[in-house]
Amino acid sequence: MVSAIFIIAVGLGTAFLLGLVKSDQKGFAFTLTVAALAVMTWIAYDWTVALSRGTVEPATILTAGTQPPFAINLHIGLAEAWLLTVINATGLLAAFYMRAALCRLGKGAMSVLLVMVMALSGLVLTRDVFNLFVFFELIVIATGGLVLLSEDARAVAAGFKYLVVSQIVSILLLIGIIFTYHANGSLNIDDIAAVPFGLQGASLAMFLVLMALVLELKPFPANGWALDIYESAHPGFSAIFSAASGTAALFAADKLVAAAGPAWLPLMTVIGLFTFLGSNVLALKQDNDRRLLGYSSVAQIGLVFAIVGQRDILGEGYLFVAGGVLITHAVAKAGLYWISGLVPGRGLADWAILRANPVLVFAFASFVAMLVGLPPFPGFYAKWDLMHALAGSGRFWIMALILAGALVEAGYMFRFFGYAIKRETQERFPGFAVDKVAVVVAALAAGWALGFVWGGISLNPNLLTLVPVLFALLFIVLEPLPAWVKNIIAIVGLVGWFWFRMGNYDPLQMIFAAVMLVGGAVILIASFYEHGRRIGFYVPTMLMYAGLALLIEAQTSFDFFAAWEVLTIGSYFLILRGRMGEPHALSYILFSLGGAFLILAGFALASTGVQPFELKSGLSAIAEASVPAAPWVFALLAVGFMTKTASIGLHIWLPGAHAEAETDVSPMVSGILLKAGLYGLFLLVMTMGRQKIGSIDLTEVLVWIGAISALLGGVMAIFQEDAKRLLAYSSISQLGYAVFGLALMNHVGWLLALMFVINHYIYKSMLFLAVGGVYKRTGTKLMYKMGGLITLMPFTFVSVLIGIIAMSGVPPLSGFGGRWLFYNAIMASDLRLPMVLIFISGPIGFLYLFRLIHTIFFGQLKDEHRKLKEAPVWLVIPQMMFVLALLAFAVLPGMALQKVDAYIGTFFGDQPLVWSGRAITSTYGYWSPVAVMVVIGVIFVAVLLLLMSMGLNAQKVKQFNIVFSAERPFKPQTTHFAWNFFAPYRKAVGFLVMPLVTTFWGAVTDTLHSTADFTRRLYTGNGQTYAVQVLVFVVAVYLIVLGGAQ
Amino acid sequence: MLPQIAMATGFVLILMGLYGALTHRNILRMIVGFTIADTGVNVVLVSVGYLPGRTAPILDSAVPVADAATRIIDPVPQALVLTAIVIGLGVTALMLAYAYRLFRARHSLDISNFTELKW
Amino acid sequence: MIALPLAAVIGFGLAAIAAAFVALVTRTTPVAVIAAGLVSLFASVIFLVLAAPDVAMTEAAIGSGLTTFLFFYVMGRIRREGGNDQ
Amino acid sequence: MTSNFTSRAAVALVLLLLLGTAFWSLTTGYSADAALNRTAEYYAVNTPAETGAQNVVTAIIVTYRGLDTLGEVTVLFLTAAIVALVLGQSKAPRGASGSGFLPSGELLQTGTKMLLPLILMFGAYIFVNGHLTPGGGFQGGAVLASGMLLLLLADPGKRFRKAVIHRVESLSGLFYVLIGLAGMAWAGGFLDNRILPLGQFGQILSAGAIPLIYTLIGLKVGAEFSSILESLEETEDA
Amino acid sequence: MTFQWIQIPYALLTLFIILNYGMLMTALIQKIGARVGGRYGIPIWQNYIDLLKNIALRSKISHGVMFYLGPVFRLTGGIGLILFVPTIYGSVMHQNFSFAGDLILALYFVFFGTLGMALGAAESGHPHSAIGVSRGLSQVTAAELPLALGVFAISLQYQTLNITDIVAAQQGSIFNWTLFTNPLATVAAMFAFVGTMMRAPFDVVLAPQEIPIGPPTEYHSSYLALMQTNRVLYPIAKTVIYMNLFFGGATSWPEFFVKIFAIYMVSVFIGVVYPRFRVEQSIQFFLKWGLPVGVLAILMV
Repeated sequence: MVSAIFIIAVGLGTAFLLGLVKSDQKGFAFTLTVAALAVMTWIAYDWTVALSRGTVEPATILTAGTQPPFAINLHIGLAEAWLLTVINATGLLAAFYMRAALCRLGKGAMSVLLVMVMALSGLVLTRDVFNLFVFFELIVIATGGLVLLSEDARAVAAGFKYLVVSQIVSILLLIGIIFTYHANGSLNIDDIAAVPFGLQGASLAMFLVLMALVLELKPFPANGWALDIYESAHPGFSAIFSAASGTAALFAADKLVAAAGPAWLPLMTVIGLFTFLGSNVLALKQDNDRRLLGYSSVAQIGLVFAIVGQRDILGEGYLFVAGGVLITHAVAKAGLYWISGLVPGRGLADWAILRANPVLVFAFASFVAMLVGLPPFPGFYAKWDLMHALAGSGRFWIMALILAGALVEAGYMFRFFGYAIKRETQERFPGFAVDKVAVVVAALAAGWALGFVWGGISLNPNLLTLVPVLFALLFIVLEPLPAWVKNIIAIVGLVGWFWFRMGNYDPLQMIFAAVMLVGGAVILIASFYEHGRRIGFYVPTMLMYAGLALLIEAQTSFDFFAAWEVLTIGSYFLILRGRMGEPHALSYILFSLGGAFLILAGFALASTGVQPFELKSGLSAIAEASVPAAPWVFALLAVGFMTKTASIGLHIWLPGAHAEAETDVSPMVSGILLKAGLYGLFLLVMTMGRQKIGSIDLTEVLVWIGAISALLGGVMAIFQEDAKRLLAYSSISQLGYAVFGLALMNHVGWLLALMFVINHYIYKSMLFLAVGGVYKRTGTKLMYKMGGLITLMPFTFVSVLIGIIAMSGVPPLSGFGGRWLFYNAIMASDLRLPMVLIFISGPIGFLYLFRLIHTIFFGQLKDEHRKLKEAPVWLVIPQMMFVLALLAFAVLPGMALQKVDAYIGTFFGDQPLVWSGRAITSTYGYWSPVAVMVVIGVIFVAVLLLLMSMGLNAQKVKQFNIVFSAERPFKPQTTHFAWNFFAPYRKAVGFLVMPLVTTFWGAVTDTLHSTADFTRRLYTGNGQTYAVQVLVFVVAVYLIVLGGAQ
Repeated sequence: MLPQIAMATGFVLILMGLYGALTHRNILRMIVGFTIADTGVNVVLVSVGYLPGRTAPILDSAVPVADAATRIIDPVPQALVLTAIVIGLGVTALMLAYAYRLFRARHSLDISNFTELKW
Repeated sequence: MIALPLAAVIGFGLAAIAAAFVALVTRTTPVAVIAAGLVSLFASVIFLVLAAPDVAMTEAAIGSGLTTFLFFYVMGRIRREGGNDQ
Repeated sequence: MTSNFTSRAAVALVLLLLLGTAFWSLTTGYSADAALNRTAEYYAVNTPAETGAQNVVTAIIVTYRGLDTLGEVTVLFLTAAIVALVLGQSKAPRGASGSGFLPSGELLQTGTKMLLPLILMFGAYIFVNGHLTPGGGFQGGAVLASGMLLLLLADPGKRFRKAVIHRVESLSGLFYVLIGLAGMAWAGGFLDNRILPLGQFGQILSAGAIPLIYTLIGLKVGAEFSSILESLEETEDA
Repeated sequence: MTFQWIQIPYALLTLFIILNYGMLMTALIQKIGARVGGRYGIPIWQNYIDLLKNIALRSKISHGVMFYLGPVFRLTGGIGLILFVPTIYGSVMHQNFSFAGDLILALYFVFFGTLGMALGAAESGHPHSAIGVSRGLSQVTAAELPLALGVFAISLQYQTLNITDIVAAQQGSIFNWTLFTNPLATVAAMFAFVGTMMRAPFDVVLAPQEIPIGPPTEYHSSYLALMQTNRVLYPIAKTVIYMNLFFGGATSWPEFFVKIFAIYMVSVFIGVVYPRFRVEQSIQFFLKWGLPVGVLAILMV
């Protein structure tokens, strides 16, 4: 092992050596710089590997041959090694990235860079508090120099502001250090740690030291200077400033917080959280990419600092958690800044230019995912562990605030990403510098590698070793292949996995697996209609399916949550692909992440600190033990799941997301994705049963939510002019039924819900494909612009026809089975009033469905549509499969349901349904699907024959052959009654569709935005004001601490 | 008593310097403020090491090696201050260079003129 | 009776504070710079009294000497380019 | 002054008064130790034996806290480099040079010629004796730089020293690092001064590598200061 | 209850009886209405004449498959509704095909004909068909609501969804009828009954005055014949359900005839008394009056 001090020696030595290089030998100087950085990185990396493997012990490095505390000593342990690797690698990559700027300014700039990296490493290594100060000053000065690399003239002002603030910081730090020394007789951090400081007495010294270090972390709101630097500095340097400086400063602060003793932790927590939340909120209003990233950096560091404040409860997991967030952030932020250097414009939408290079888009997506803490990146594992630790110690407020902040961050980061994917930019495509792209790719690779490593260290399964996830990621490599090849692989993969795992499924899993995996494969058949390579489709799609596959088989709470996040990510990117999908994808991801956070909180609460727990037995255990937290667990999980089922109140993402999605995506996200929420709810009610908060039975609340969703979803569907939106709202309604059935907490209710799982998948997929096909041909989704397509698109018509019969519950198709079960279920329930809502929504479903079929296929054909052809055959094939399935399921519902029925019986210990032959008998009634089908069929045929016997001589006339107000109309457009089809209904019950929910969520986001806009005026841009703010911060915290300590 | 008075002097200098840095809009005057504050910090640092009735930490003929522990004052703060002084100079020089660059950019030394970056 | 070191510290301390005051209130920057240099100089005397000859030397040479020169150099450049450094 | 200014002044005043109360409590709560704390005592007792230096402060600066000092030297190095960068990017207009506040007269030029060797020798004396008497590399370096300053004042046009300065700057720094590393190889650790014999306590050539290191520091500091001054001096035609 | 082949002729017999009864009853009601209005009215066999005449008509056009199938759906709906409900309580012959499903089947099968008819009419391409359908659907969804609640109430009351069991529970005395044991449910259901019989005040859907060419008139000849057949079957089929659920069912054909006539007359009387509602008015009417009664019925059980 090479001693870690060589990192410092090499950095410094090379910096000095550069002075000897002739000024015009810039290439040589650069090579030297890079070589030095490479050596430094290698040393750090070598230590990291060796320490991780346990082949070496953490080492203390003495200087001057004297033991600490009498001489400065350095220490390298696992944490230090990791951070050194991050810092030096960032420096190395940044050097490559800034090659042009460095060469322009010459060897001096290169020396400064080397010293910067060296000093950051020193900051991490040193165990001496004054030495810490020296390295700090080096960093400050080097930063002052590197800011000048920017070609932005404003950077000079930013650098000056930074220096002003740094002066104040160093004054505070020095005073703090000297009094700490006086109190302790030592400058060695370990010595200081040996005698923890209370918040009283000598604490003022420690307070000053800590405050100085905290100020280096850019606490909100004393951080305007940092943001100015982020905005104006060279992006290569911003990467260092964020990834390396932030990381090192945080570690320095951590060292001293650890030394200061546990009494200080709450204060750090508060500062960290305040920063995290404040900066994230402020970031909402940023329209400059680099400033936005700056806010995000500040926020993330705040988050880690808040985690530092939790070190007392994290125990051994502390490094895993804090390091996970910190390192992920470093990699992601460096990567993002490097990308920003490739983008010519500074507006957020200017990032649209990245679309010229799919690799960069992938990188952008990965970095965003890293920042937000999504799997498979370290932040995800860290978040999981953190929440469990917090829940285990009852720190619920911290949990809530962290999650809230993370959600806000997700909000602007995903909005940003959405802009890049969907917006147009005025900037011309400049061509990307290969070396800069290479640097970004290196960061990208590092991010994924870290994900792998963290997954490996984690107590929980490594997501990057799970077959479904790997299969999905395989498509990254397969991207160059044509779409049809990838499609075949995808279908084979889905069916194959199902086949392979089938034996392990219980009946419930079987149903969901069949719908999600086999069902997914069927929908994918439709995807054959797409030509070309369809870049960026298969990875998210398969990620979503991977998540679903894992969700079904999840054994532990962690498995479940990870799968949930995976499918959320996949589906987000999928939805974003839709034509006008940007805002909807954003609201989707926000609601989904919000939901996911609630689920996380719920699991954490349920775990009581021990994680992960076996999902089913764990949840039942806390329910049986009547743990006080149990109802809250139930509530959190239920709301979380309902974000996916889009129950009313949480539904506003759905219509747009489904309606704007691509033709084959709509059925996936509607027919399949929503079922994930249902599956979750199933597990929840199965394991936890009825939970009460106070006297309120939560399942009854769910019944109400389901009923209201069913009603309002339907009512809103009635008034849609857009066919896909209509279907989307109908999904809200249908899922409302399912939630309702589930929440009835009786045998038939659950069966009802399961039946909806199957039915809704089939007919909603079918209808979406049909409507998608029509959209492909007509180019519009607005129903009043269509009409009379029945003869042109007969197959599509048939599937819509069958679909609406099935869905509206008219016998003899399978929808009726659902209704029949529904009546039987409510008969067994005590709740009456919510039934009323469900009764109303039944016929309403009939209304919108009729409208769908009528306005598209009947009425008058428009002139411009006269030459349309049937929908593409690949769209029709799955539809026909669905038609057959519906007919089959109508006749033989027992096929799928009988086993499940028995399975459900094991939960309730009853068997209310008797399956005799082909008839089903319940406590209250009976139903013989085959008989119904036969009777109706026979009558129908008989009547038809009767009609035909009365003459087959009907003369076929065109639809337009009508008389209208005693005139023959001359324009089909004016004769198609379609717009505002249910006008009377709107007059009567239009008040039901007042967008209260939308208004509510709109108000929430508006409030956040205006808060952000108001608060950011604090940052006047005046360096002096910033200095004042820094002092105000210190004094305010001082007064608060003083107040708190007395 | 002696160290307290020196210390108080140092603190007063720090506060005065900061006041100058926070209120003068002229960038050069701000820097002057900071140098005064830096000097104040140095005074405070040195005063902490002072032990009444002892001599400088130089073990020459006046202070035999054997008596050192009871005769000299604490050398550590002095060592720190030496470092701090030099660092202070470095930062001051840097700020001055920046001041010049800022002046070149806008022909003004008024800090409130450099607020393009904000919010 | 006040001991000599104490008197010296008080005296030079007050002097330093007075110089700092001048540096703050004066209208001309050069005066401020020189006053700041004086602050350093008085401080270095205090260091001497506080038995810190090393520090005293350094403060005198660097704090009051070099720093002041640096100021004047920069001010000189600014003035030559037409600036008013007041 | 505008009202804005006065309100800012008021805010600053209040703030600083509050900060002052914190400082006040530090001052009133301070009581000088009766005896050296253990760190200081260690230095007092062990410095002669371990480092061979008479001046304990020097011993601390060069060995015990040598890493600080290395950093400190680096600060100057950085500053010099950055000042060069800053000013290099924006050269002063042609023909305008000199500090502008002192006329360069005959007297000054002659005086400089006479004084310069003395000043340089004085500086060297200070840092060579750093382990024995007060003063050392920094003070000596500053003195060297003042010689440089004089030279610049006397003859602003002279440019030839730039290369020398830079070479001294680099080499002294490099050797400093190398000596530090040598300490790892042949003594107890980075920057251990015992790579050379400690010698006779109180002699010039004693205290191991301390005089050597302090000399390097002195040269380095002098070169850095000179470099900074020179950068400030530089004009477009340079 | 399982299927035996003999049930087919029995069912056909039921159908035959009801068809003829319907033909005569609707004509009779028309005639009564005419007499009340001081006119002579149609002859009692007029429906038969119309039917035969329409069947005999040779001219015939079709707008497409769904147009052609519309009346078939319609009539299938009517016949099916009759056959899924037991007609005469205690009679083995007239249990029809009620073994295939219970009350729920009957309630939902109501929509079968409506849907088919609407689809057929829609394909005619005539805007007035569409308007008619839109109005009809809007109104019927609101009108069916009290029925659904009423039905739910009595299912709870009798703890069964089996129509025969419900009728059985009402036997013995007139006071065992749901009408008396659960008047609220009955009232609620009667809202729906009145609302779906296509009579005033809820007949704007057909709107004979405002819209001269609604769905019925776009159809002609044998299509119309099927629809006419349905028009006599369907109201009776529905009335049978109400009779079974609320009015004690019928144990014999005479009782059946009387009860059906009486219940049917309710809608006729109300139609005479009230002026016609616009569609949104009727929706609001059902929501304002029918719904609360239904809710009360549920809560009171």
